[in-house]
Amino acid sequence: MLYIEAIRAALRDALLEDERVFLLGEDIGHFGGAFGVTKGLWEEFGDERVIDTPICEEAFAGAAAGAAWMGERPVVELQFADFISCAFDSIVNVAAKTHWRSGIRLPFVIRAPFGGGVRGGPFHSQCPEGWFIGVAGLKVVCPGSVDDAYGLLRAAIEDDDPVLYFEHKALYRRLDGAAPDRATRTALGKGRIARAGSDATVVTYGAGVDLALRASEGLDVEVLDLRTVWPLDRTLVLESVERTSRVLVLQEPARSSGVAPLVCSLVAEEGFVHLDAPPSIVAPPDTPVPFAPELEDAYLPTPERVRGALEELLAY
Amino acid sequence: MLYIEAIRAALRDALLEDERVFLLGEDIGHFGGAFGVTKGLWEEFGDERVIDTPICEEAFAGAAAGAAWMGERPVVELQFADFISCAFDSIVNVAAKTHWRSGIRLPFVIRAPFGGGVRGGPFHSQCPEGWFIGVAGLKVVCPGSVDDAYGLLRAAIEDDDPVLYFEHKALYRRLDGAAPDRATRTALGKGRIARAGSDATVVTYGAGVDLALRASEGLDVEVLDLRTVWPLDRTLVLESVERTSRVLVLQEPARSSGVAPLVCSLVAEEGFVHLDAPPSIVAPPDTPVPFAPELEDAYLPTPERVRGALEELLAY
Amino acid sequence: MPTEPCADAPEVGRETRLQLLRLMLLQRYAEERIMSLYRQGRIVGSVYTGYQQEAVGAGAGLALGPDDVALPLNREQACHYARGVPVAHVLRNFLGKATGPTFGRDGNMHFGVPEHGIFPLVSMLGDLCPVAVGAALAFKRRREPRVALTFFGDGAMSTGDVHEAINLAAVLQVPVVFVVQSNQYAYSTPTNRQTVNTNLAERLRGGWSIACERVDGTDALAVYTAARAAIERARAGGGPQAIEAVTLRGHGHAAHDDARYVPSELRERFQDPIERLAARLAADGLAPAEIDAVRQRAREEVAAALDEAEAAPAPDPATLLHGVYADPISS
Amino acid sequence: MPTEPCADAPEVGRETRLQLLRLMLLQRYAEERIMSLYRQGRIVGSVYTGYQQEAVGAGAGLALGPDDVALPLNREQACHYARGVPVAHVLRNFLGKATGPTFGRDGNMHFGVPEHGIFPLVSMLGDLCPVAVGAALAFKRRREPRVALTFFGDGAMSTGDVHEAINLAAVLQVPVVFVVQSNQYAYSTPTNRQTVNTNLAERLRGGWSIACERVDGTDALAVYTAARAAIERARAGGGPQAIEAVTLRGHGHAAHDDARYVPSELRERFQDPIERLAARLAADGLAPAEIDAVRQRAREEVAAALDEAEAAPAPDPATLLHGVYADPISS
Ligand SMILES: Cc1ncc(C[n+]2csc(CCOP(=O)(O)OP(=O)(O)O)c2C)c(N)n1
Ligand SMILES: Cc1ncc(C[n+]2csc(CCOP(=O)(O)OP(=O)(O)O)c2C)c(N)n1
Ligand SMILES: [Mg+2]
Ligand SMILES: [Mg+2]
Repeated sequence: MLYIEAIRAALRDALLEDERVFLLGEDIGHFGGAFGVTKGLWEEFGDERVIDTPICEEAFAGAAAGAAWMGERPVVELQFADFISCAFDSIVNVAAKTHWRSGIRLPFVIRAPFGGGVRGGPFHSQCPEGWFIGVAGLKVVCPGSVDDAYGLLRAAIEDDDPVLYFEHKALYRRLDGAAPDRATRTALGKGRIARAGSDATVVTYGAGVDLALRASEGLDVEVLDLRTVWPLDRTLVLESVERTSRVLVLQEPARSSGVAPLVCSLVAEEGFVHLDAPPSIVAPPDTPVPFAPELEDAYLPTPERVRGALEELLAY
Repeated sequence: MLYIEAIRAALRDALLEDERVFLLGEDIGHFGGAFGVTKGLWEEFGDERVIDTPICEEAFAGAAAGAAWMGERPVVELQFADFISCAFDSIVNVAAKTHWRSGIRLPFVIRAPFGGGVRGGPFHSQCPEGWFIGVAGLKVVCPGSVDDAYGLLRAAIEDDDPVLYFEHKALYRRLDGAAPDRATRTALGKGRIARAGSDATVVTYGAGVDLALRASEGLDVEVLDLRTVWPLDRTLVLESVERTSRVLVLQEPARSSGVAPLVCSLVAEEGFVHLDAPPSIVAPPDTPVPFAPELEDAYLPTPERVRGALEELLAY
Repeated sequence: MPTEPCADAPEVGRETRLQLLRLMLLQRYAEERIMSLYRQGRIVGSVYTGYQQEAVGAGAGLALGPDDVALPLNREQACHYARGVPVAHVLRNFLGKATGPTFGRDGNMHFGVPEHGIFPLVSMLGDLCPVAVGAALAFKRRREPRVALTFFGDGAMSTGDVHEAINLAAVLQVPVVFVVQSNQYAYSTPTNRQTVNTNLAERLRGGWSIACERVDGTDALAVYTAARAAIERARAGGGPQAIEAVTLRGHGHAAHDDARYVPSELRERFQDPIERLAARLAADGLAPAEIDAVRQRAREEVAAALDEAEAAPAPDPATLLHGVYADPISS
Repeated sequence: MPTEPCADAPEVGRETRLQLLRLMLLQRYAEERIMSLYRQGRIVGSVYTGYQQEAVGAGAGLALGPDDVALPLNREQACHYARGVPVAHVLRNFLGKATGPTFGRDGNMHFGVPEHGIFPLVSMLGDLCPVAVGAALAFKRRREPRVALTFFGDGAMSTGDVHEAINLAAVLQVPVVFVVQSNQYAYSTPTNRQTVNTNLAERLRGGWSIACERVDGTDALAVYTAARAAIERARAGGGPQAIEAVTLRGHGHAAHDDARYVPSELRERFQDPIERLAARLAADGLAPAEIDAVRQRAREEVAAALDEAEAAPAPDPATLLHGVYADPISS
């Protein structure tokens, strides 16, 4: 099953199993969504479970919160994660803060197709997860495998907090795997060891997982898939670094944004005594995402770049 | 001259010296702004230099970009920095990316009164600067002194890039000093050594500067005032840490947001060999800003907390 | 000018009239106490009142059914009372108490009361409108005969959120009611600097194709009647509805604002909603003593509530991290 | 149904008519080449066309004066040509060339041409409207007789940005013109699922109090005439103006979308703007050969431009960090 199919399966199973689940977004009904993620669901579940909206990200994110307040479990689709900037206010002020200041639960999910490598240019390639790192009250997940595409989405829908679910566009049809079982749930807040190793730790998520595994082939390097990038699975990271004494953070957001600064600062603050080398970061330079293949290929992390940085780290 | 008066003086001098400068915002005209920053300017400069707007942060931020495109140098006031979430999309997508993708300069400034300690609660106390750290194309400044309140604002207005100017509400009437000279400019991108010292480096900005100076009295500790929090003055930080071998980052945004993660990651990555102790962070816990004095006082950094962390760091 | 009684509204019974009077009085008296506590420094931060706009929150709030939900703002304290929120609970929030609706985490009217179907005010103007639409969408999907009602000001109408929310509601035809607090000002900005056509009901009909009645917001009976009609139209499947309640903000924007910019001619055009309803009740034949008794009981209710609220415990800083998440992640 | 010529517009001279034809043809032929390059994989990412909407960008663009500014979107390639942008420059952007308007950093019509007074498209729908208002504010402040013109779609009208921008423009009375591309769809969503009243001109007048003429967007002369009138009203101090140009999006939303959801009855209601103007010119007495010559020259212009664009250098990755800031900070 493809990554994109696992997302669709998770939506379908959630719709089947829980009346409170419904989908909200632009062109997700008869059209099946810009990337076809919701294909067939409108036909199967009808107008009241798969709801096309006007173009108003802020309003439908807020409406999802309102429906969640009333006990529903809406799942919003953004056409591209880039447009999360349009719903930013509602996410950080309504979704994030409501439980803390009222005890009202807002169980809803925003699905956002993110990431580059699809020649989308600066407005259709962004990795906006960094904006939400540190926003108390939100949970932010980024599946990096077919299993997690399913398991994280099911868990996010069942979770009682608002969850941002960033699905990587370039993985939709690149990752293939066994169809996840209907009972598969990936616990929020828990990363996993994608491959055990002892000489260094690569902390990554999303498209970085596959990339890190490929780039570190033949090395005795541990690859951590964070799965939930906020709140961080601190224990997983710190325990691994304690064992390996070397850490590399690999991310697709530009160097000074995203998840790497927080992970690095955590390791530096709390894992300092274990470190035998400075933490290393592989990430694009601090620019928007460029369009032309020559530029985007230079911008994005590649297996070679990750390998190079790893070898340097191991040689330190 | 008070910090708030220095801001007003900078606006006034810029209005006097440069026809292209005008102010845009809610209630900034006859009313003089929610905090009185623009008091008297409408009377002096009239309707076309001090323009009251409807309540539409996204639109007037975008309009400032449009006027800047046409060669003007608008200065926008947000009533509270918290409402920057409403203009987020225009800031990160229009203001930040336009020069890189077109060569068009957008010289405008957004002034945003930020910070806590005024019993404003979760929606009138936030420090949103962290959301813009790493956003290529933006510059983000936070004056921590009367001189910089003036000098950074003048420099921001004269700069050819969009600049977010976060002015701390709690400093408006707390900081007092000599009236800055009309020629005062604080270079963007350059921090300063607020007090030289050799045993440790405190990296901070905004309200943290005064706090750090007070908290470290009697210690031989260097206090850096970043002034511009993005892009970071890497050289200043790294050179200081090289000398002191110990670093503490003090910020008002919650621990996992703001500027501290980036500063820490920079020091860890590039200053690792110089460090004799793990970098330390003093910042509020990861929650929204609480209202009740009992809670806000527990939330915000205090001289005692900074002192305690510094002593621990020095004793490491 | 002598007080003009509320226009008669024969379908509104005496019980309801008295109830409206009581709700407005609770807001009035509670706000009086709040202002004086603020001046004494016993309430910190800032304070917003709904002085002379009490009829709007009271009328709209009372028109709701028990299973309906409300998303009121700062000016509509009486809406909370209409929903059954105890005065002490409101005051505990102003006082930042641990047992208040935000546990001391937020102040003012910035709170929700889940058990009374009230969502917490979010300061960013406009943000509640989409939430109301979403609640109404839930009702529609589940075929529940319930309505969500929210408020926004003449100023907030300029925000993108209000536009997006109303349009979304209109397209989805959900049972939501928007009550526009058309109180002549947004902070210091008069409505004619906020929008070209200050008749907001006309704008709502023409721009968003939703029904919108324009009512005298100082007339509690008129507000109640219009709100009730709008709510019942929404409940009956008529889709989103609006009411523009025309008032004047009686105080400044917040406690620090003396509202010098409000011309006295304008002030003269608006009467006090409480006195207007009292006058109506008097014209109805209610004895002055009975009206005084209502006032007295409200005053006592507020006084007792204040005692209760002040006695409540302050929040414990150790609890700061509690409830950031409903499902906390252990790590 | 035979092609119905554009309605006659006696005030539009032959030169202008021919120019409109040329502009539409440049867009049509350039987009044909773009689509085929895309299918061959020589243009990457995705591709949006303005097929059968060419009259709107051409008419509005040509109605602008040389010092006016424009903020066009994807469907208005002809607006760029009206402003004098060379076809090769447009194609260099689609091809991601170093010497294109975004230096290879963005694709499609997502570019500005500062020297022609064109601001770069920002994908977030609605984002350009406030920018246009701000440019117009600059003109008003400086008392320059200039106008800013931008476009938005029936879909984008649901966004908060469009609402906020138009209201701001109306309050400030700045010389901005909004051209609504009312092309029946936003991606797969028909206008009646976007808004209750699909007559957007009515909405704009009723909701935002701005003048808005509704014109046949397949009639280049009608668009040109209406745009010109709106622009001159704005220039003369009449404040913001709008035009709703009614068309049908001729292709799918983007190259990957076959637009199967567009019913054929709807397709039949819209004619090709180029053929309509050609028919008008024929009815005016222009010889078929002369019209063919215009077509031929446009085809050649596009072909030559494509050769030129393809020969342009690819961007050098070493330049990626250049120009992030206009005033870079050295550190
Ligand atoms: C998005 C946003 N911008 C600015 C503010 C600051 N602010 C708070 S209330 C207010 C005026 C609101 O006016 P209106 O909507 O008419 O309500 P009223 O205060 O008159 O009841 C302003 C500008 C805010 N809360 N949110
Ligand atoms: C804020 C935002 N949301 C979603 C999108 C994705 N998107 C791009 S074009 C489009 C449809 C736009 O419809 P309309 O405004 O009618 O313009 P048209 O494509 O018909 O010319 C959508 C949904 C976007 N670009 N921006
Ligand atoms: Mg108002
Ligand atoms: Mg359209």
